[in-house]
Amino acid sequence: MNETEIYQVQTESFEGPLDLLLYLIRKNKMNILDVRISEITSEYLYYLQNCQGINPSQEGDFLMTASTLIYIKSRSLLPRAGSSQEESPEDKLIHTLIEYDKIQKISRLLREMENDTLLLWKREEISEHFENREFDIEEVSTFQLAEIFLNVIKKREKEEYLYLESKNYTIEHKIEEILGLLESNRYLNLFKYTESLDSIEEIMVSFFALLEMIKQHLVMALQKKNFDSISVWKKSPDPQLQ
Amino acid sequence: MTEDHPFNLDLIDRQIAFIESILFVSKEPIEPEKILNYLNCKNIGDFEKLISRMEAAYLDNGRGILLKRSGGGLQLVTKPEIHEHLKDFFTIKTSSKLTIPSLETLSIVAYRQPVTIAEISDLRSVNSIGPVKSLLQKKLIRISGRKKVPGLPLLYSTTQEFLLYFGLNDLSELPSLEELTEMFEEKEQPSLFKRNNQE
Amino acid sequence: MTEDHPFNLDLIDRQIAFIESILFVSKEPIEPEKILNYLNCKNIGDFEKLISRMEAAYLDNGRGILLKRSGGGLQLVTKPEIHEHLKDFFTIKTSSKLTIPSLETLSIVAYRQPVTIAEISDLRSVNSIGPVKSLLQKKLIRISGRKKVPGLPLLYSTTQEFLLYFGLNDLSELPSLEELTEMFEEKEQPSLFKRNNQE
Repeated sequence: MNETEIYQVQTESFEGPLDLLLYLIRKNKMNILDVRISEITSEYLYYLQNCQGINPSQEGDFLMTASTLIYIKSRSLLPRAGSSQEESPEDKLIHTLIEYDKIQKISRLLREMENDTLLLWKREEISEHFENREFDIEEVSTFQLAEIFLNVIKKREKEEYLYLESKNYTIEHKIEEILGLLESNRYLNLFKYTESLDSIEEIMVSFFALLEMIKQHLVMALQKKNFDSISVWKKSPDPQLQ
Repeated sequence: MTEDHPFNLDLIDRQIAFIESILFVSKEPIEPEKILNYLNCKNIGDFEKLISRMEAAYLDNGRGILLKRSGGGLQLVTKPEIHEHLKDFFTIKTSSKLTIPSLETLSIVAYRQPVTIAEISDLRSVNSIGPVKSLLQKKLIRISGRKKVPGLPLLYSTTQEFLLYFGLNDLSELPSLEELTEMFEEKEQPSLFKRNNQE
Repeated sequence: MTEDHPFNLDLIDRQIAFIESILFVSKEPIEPEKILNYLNCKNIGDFEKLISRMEAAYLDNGRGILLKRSGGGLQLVTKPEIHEHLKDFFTIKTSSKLTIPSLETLSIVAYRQPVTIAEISDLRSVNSIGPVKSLLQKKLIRISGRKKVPGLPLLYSTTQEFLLYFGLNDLSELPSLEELTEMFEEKEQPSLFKRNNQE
């Protein structure tokens, strides 16, 4: 792989292992039906080792496919044991790739259709007030109903937190403060919250506290769409489920 | 849209089309100044002419809406003479609104049935007689017995109607809480920090 | 509005005005049958003429909206050529689009429905709970039952909202897989559509 290739590749990001595999197949001008798995295995591993375009939250999925590739490669090096009637892992992977290739095509088609309809604006597209809105019965899905019930139960798990304000900001204190705020509010509007803070220092400490809380699964941060305000929701373990 | 040819009919048409479209998508009235500025229209008289032209066009019998000037600005509304027909046409739908309290109550009945009002109120931390009544009226829940505790309070369950509305064959098709919590659990992000440090 | 004089121009105008007003107030598309029934219009051909007449009227350069048939219903929307101006006027930077994982998941649901999360994850070789959840919240897919295999996993299907979002009348308007392969055979550019779009 020469340097320009590596440079190009670094700007790529792959949605999953199959996306990367298809990319490598096309890059090497192979036909999906006639892929030499052993040839792309080392390239695949190269990308994985260098974290190129690998979404960290999907590392596991990439590794899974890596092990399949290595298994296929090792099988091709060893003499076949017995006469297996079932589909070989190689055929299975190729079949999956063919199917995924179709999925990508459909996705592209849907994207084109999406682009077309996004040009057409419906009424009241501007300014939506979700808070006091009423739902037509037909609008409510079972998923929403379940989601609402889950929220009711979570609200019930309220613990009374007391917190003291202090000018000496520490992450621990901030976590307690934010958790406290989340007790009295269903969620925290992050933009509004940071506006209420005194100093850059406090904002930064709050931000680290938030990252820590997300890491510890205490809260989750949601954003309806790009550039929208971020809302922070409390996550609490539900004893009913254990 | 910023060219400046007041007598160019095509431009006027396009400006009118533009004004119609912004009024159409916006829920609130829009201030004329905002439109004026956007169109880069320096002459208020020209703008007035544009608006009068629009108003005249909406007078056509084949139009169901009209341009209204209210305190806050310009707005599209339906013509008053159609109101009765609109009410008739939409009557069926207006009765079936569910508020958030109703939805919360319904979700509790669905997952905890049979359940008493006291239990619902307790879970919601709010007196829930109101939503229970409204759900009874909409036939989404029903009285299904009495609980054998002091006072023998009424028990509520969901109805056949409820299943129909939500397109369920039976209650077991509701997503379980386990399935739902699984979906709301954030995925592990162990390498988030590591990667940032590498750079 | 229930008189029966198909050649009465004034009546036709009033019917068109009525249709415009109900489409104007309704957030969702309205089924033609509902309007037909309300107008007591027995002849579908007459109704079709009415709609074509409306469609033609919206073509006028001075109109900012048009009549669209989608999800099996009628709906008013703004004209596509005004899109950029609307964005500028309301200072909206980008229209939010579905992410690639969501699109992939949606593609699978659309073509394989009803389908389980496990099947989706398997086809993508990536855990797909996240995109499924986000599509459920956007109402582009719905829970449509349980699969009769061990564990009784939930099944997912596309919704009416899905049709609306992509401007389809019904699922049969989606090309078959064979047609799709042909469509993309000439313009094979795998990395054109994707990239720089991460969850």
